[in-house]
Amino acid sequence: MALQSLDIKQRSATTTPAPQARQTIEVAKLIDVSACIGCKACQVACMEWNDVRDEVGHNVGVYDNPADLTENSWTVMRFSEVEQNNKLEWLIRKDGCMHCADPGCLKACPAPGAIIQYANGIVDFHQENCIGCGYCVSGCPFNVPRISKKDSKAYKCTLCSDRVAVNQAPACVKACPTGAIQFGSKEDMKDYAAKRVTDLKERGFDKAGLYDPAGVGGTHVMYVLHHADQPNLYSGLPVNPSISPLVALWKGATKPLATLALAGVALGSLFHYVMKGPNEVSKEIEAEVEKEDAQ
Amino acid sequence: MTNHWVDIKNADVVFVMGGNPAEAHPCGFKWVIEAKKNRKAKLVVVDPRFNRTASVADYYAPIRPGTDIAFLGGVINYLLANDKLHHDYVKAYTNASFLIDEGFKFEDGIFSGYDEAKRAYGKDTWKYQFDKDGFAKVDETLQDPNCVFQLLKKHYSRYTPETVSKVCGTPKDAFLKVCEYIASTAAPDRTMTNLYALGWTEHTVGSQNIRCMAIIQLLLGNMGMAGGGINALRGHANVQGITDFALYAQTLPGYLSAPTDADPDRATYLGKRTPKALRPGQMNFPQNFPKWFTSLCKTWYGDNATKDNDFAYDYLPKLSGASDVLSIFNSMYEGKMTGFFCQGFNPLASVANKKKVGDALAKLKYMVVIDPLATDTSEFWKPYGEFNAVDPAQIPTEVFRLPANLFAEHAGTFTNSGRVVQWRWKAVDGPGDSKDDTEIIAALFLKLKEMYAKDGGAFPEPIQKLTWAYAQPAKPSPEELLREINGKALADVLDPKDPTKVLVKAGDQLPSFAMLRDDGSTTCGNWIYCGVWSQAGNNSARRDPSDPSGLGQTLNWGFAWPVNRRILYNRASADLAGKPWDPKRPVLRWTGTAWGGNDVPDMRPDAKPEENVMPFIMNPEGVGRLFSRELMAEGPFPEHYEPFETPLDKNPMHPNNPKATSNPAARVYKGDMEAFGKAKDFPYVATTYRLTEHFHYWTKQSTINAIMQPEQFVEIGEELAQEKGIKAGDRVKVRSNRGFIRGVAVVTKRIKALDVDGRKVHTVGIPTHFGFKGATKPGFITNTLTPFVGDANTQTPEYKAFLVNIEKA
Amino acid sequence: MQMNRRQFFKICSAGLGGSSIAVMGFSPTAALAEVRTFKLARATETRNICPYCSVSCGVLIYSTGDKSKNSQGEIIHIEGDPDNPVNRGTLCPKGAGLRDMVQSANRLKWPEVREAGSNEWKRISWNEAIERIAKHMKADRDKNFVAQNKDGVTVNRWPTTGFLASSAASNEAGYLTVKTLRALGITALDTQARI
Amino acid sequence: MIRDPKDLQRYDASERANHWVVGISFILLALSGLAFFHPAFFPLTQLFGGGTWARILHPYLGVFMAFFFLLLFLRFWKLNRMTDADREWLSRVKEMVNGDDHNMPIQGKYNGGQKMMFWWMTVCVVLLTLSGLFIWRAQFNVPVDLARFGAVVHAAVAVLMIALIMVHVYAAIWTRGTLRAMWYGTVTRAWAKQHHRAWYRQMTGK
Repeated sequence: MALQSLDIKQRSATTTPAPQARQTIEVAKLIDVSACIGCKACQVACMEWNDVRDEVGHNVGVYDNPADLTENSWTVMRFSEVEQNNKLEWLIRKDGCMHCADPGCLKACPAPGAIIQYANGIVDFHQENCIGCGYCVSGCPFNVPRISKKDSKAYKCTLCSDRVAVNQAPACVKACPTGAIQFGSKEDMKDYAAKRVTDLKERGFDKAGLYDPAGVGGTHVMYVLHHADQPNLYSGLPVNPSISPLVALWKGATKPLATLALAGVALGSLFHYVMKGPNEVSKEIEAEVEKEDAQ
Repeated sequence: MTNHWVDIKNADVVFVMGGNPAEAHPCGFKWVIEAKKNRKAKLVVVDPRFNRTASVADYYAPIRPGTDIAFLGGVINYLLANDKLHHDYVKAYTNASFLIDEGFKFEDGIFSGYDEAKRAYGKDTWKYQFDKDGFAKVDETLQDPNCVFQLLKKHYSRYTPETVSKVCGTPKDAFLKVCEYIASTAAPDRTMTNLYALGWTEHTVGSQNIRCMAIIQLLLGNMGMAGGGINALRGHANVQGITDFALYAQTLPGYLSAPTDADPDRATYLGKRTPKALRPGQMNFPQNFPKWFTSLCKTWYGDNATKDNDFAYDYLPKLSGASDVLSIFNSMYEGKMTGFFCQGFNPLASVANKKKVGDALAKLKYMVVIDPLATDTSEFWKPYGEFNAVDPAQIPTEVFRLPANLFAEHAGTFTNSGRVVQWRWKAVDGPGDSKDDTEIIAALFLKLKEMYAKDGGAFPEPIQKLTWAYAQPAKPSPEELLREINGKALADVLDPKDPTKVLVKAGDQLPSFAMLRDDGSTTCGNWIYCGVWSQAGNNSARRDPSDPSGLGQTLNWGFAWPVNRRILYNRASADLAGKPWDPKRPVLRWTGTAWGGNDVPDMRPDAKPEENVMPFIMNPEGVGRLFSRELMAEGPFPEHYEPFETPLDKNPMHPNNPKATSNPAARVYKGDMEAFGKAKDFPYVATTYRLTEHFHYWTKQSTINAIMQPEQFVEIGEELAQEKGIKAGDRVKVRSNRGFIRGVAVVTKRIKALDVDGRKVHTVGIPTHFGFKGATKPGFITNTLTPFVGDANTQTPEYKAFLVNIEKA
Repeated sequence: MQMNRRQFFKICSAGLGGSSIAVMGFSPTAALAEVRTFKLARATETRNICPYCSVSCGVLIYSTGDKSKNSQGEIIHIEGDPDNPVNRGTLCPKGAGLRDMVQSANRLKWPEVREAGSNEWKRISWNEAIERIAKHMKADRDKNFVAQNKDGVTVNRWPTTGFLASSAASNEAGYLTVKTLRALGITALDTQARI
Repeated sequence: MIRDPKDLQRYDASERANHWVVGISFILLALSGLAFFHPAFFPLTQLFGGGTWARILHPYLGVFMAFFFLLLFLRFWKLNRMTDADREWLSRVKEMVNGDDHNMPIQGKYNGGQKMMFWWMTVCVVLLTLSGLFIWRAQFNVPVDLARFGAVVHAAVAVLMIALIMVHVYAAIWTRGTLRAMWYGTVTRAWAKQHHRAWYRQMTGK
């Protein structure tokens, strides 16, 4: 599945279809929260592979370091302690780009070629085309993209498009000590998730399930959750994420119509002039004025 | 570990207590998750904190730090009371049936033979009854009141579930649920693996914690089984290797106990260390001790070690007393030490009572630090504000700091927890002018040798006569050293049964320690490593990961000591007739003519089952010890004693015997007893531990790990935080009787207040990774707080349970 | 002796370089969608083991250059060794961050000495360092060597210099250290295994 | 060097300059704005030195224009207060567009359409500035829903304002003799008498 210019499904701010002759398998990353021990190996592997380093920050009283996604931390672990019917659970979720099938960032982005969705499902930022406007941040239903203060470019998890391009698994997937993160075709990942869900149900998590939100057309990063009915328990994982109607509205059909409307006003004016002729000063009034001058 | 990392996937129950593998050994912990995924295994965690191992556990129970023996004693009592034993295994493979001397007593917390002045036991009653041939007497029916089984039952009958809950603070139902999980593995075809680490060892009763688990695993018949065993999750990558090579004075490489003042000559020395079998027909493998020791002497002194100079016995220094790290720093503190070497070690941060360690180092004449990184210890003399408040002018120590290479900068082998020796290749050169450890040691040795040759001095012979046959004396290569460790034949090694047959030609590398001889015809740097570099070449560099049995037995990957055996005592995985207890996970089986199966047999290959050669071949009894005779300092059966800094004023098991409050046999130096804090000044129990993002004090030097855990913090429960008005993120000050530290407060639901003996006990968790050198935010050395007292047998300091007070900073 | 090094990264580099350059060459504007060139193409790959915990995970170290004489190899990436039966290619947050430790700002490069009472380091040569340390050792050993204890038993020990050995050192270094120290008669010897 | 001394002074120099500052700014804003509005217009960013520069300049230009628009507003808002005549004018605007301005009521300096235009443009600039600040991510970080709402408002109002400006420009071209008022400030008396009789009387006293 080498990623070249023939494997593009969608390209930001491009009204004509991108070259997408090739059919490659759709990849997916499955994060099985029930096997995740919150060790942050994925965070380290991501930073080390992509040669980015965040600031050495402060401890603010929790295990979450860094506290949020940044332009240098493309994935972070979010810890939440939940006590339900006197059973304490420590729900730890690897946060990062969900690589949606219908990406809000790509829909919102005004810069052509800044965001590419490949045929294998990876949504990748191409900083050389990014103009740094931040519309992707507004477009994303999961609050993932971050704008760098250093170069005003948008950054997020690339699902290691460079590794996947040479048939390697993403760095976080390979590093994950407990195999909580799996990678493969979306089909295989769904089958694997189904096995995990049955196992979880046997262990008493009857609400266990797969998180592959239809609101964004399904995602190429999916979760197996103990409590699939309450994703919000996992540090604010949206229950039913979808691209905000405001973004859809503003980026959908209205724009071409508005452009036509403007063209209409401009042409309308021209034809009005041609058909109705200019609003001349009438000869009589000019004559009256000259008469007054003569007196 | 008796088993190894990958074998964990074969377990039905994974019992994690006294360890936090999800954080300290994440990649090893993968095999616990595999067990859960593929075998429907249950993970049970008992820990003072609901840590990241507990986050994926099937069942978690809280416990007060320092009460592991009370809990495990309760489990033993539960197993015995509910008859949840693997009877055939217990009767055949343990010393349950052995009869004990009538003189053996246990009253009110103290065993027979206690000498309070010396804080030590006279152990002459802790032995078997012997028959006229010198073999131990047994009662196969296990009914005799003096047999180990009945003594065990009587001893642990006091550990009722109510008592356990009272002492440990663990709710009774939680304790019973854990017992249920454990007891379920009594069935022959179900096994439990136990994973433990410093959570058990870093107590004054550390060794006995592990003894409890040994008893439980023997009662359940889990020793020697796939997915069973007692698995110590060791610390450093090569801590197992360095322990094998005895970089500590009590032993010589290969666990040969070192000569002491009580062994004036070779004959006396060997006599005390070559045991006779205590039961008929047992392998009693330590009878080969003379072969291992002689081969070691020949390796070090070559031709200068001959029969007539007792194989250079006198060249070995004799040990006069304790030589553990606490005793080294104690004698340094008392000004008895001149010099000190610190090779890849950060004692200022990692040894208890940082102030005492700093003061001790200040009394040295010279100190040499050999390290790849600038450690806190190397700058103990440099002021770093309140983190290291010292005055350099008052510190006369001359400190040398020599740059050493890292793992990526030289070749060689590491031995992992599972005893597998793996070769490493060199990737890049070290920075600047750094050198290998071997080069630095060689340089010092050759310079000393030169000096002694020129100017003479005290007893130069061992220095001049030490073998140093390396192609480049100043740069001994790892290949040469590993071959030297493996050992070779100096003369033809003949078959003892048929002297005409030559087993190994002179000059060849030895294939296994079975070829070692005590007549000086063989060399071997470490007998348990014999076979790592045989004539077939460097077996530690083998890279075939195939696992034909599916049990994770990758016998062609690297080399495991001893003789590439991956599961120790694996004879015990089969019944007396040689049929595997669990056909689905067979390790060893009697094939009719020899032992075979999925591992190198831990048994004489041709020992027919009916010969009843028992699996524990390193024990003179041949069987596992429920009763540990005189081998433990504080008693043949583990007994609960409080930590030296206990939140209660007495030992709830023996409330009216002050002698039995804390471990009666633990060594306490002058001045340290007074330095122990009392509960009235320091009401909260503190425990120190590791985080998954850091490795001891090493990864604070790595930017990327500093990003993951940037700053020192203290972990407290919500109730304690409320009582003290502390919110998450506040800075707090934690004081013990030896000093204070400051950190950020992490307030969590995961540490609960425990109800102990009618009193509410709070636990304060303090990670240890921070210091004043490195990429993390500058922090205090956590061991400023910890007590300077160690386990009675190993002297491992009691980091896991002491007393502190805490307030907003 | 390097056994079955993994070769496949070598061939894939040529393919990638060609395609992207061709596209760049043709269209003056940025390529439609070219991914980051695979970082490890043509890197030297070495098998090693993570020095941190005793799981001893196998690692693959990628360094620049092909060990040719004039280029000093520099580590660019470390990831898990998929063949190692214990970690099967995975690494924990410590192992995955090994590169930052090997290239830490606090790496020691030159022998240094802190003179008695002084407040900073002074760089010295290896010869001077070894010379002065050996002098200290010999002076202390000659002065405090105990040939016989008070009961006349030959003990031959040098109790006044202690040595804490690293559990992160390899077996070969550990073996040579213990062999040398025992020859010198040192009995105050311990290692991290105890604490 | 005014051509005809009897021409009427409609705008003085500073009014004209102020108008053109706002005008030019608006055109630049429209061009760069449209570039982000629809991919078809993205090449317009080359006028500003590329996409990134267009994104950097647009908001500063916006603030710049809003400020000068404020000055215009302060100058003319009194003259643009709606009167009955204006409302009647507006009710007959259809006839006007058809070219027949005979029964349009007498108009002051500004007719109903021009006043409506003034107030609409004021509303638009206010909305554009506010919503622009919400989505100026380089300077401000507002809650994401606010940013989303701001983006929609900004785009919609911008389209409206561009349309208004087109009408504004066309009206000036369509009514011959109007442009010169904004170029050099004067109009002919005949122009004034026909289009703004009341303003003509006010200026000439006849």
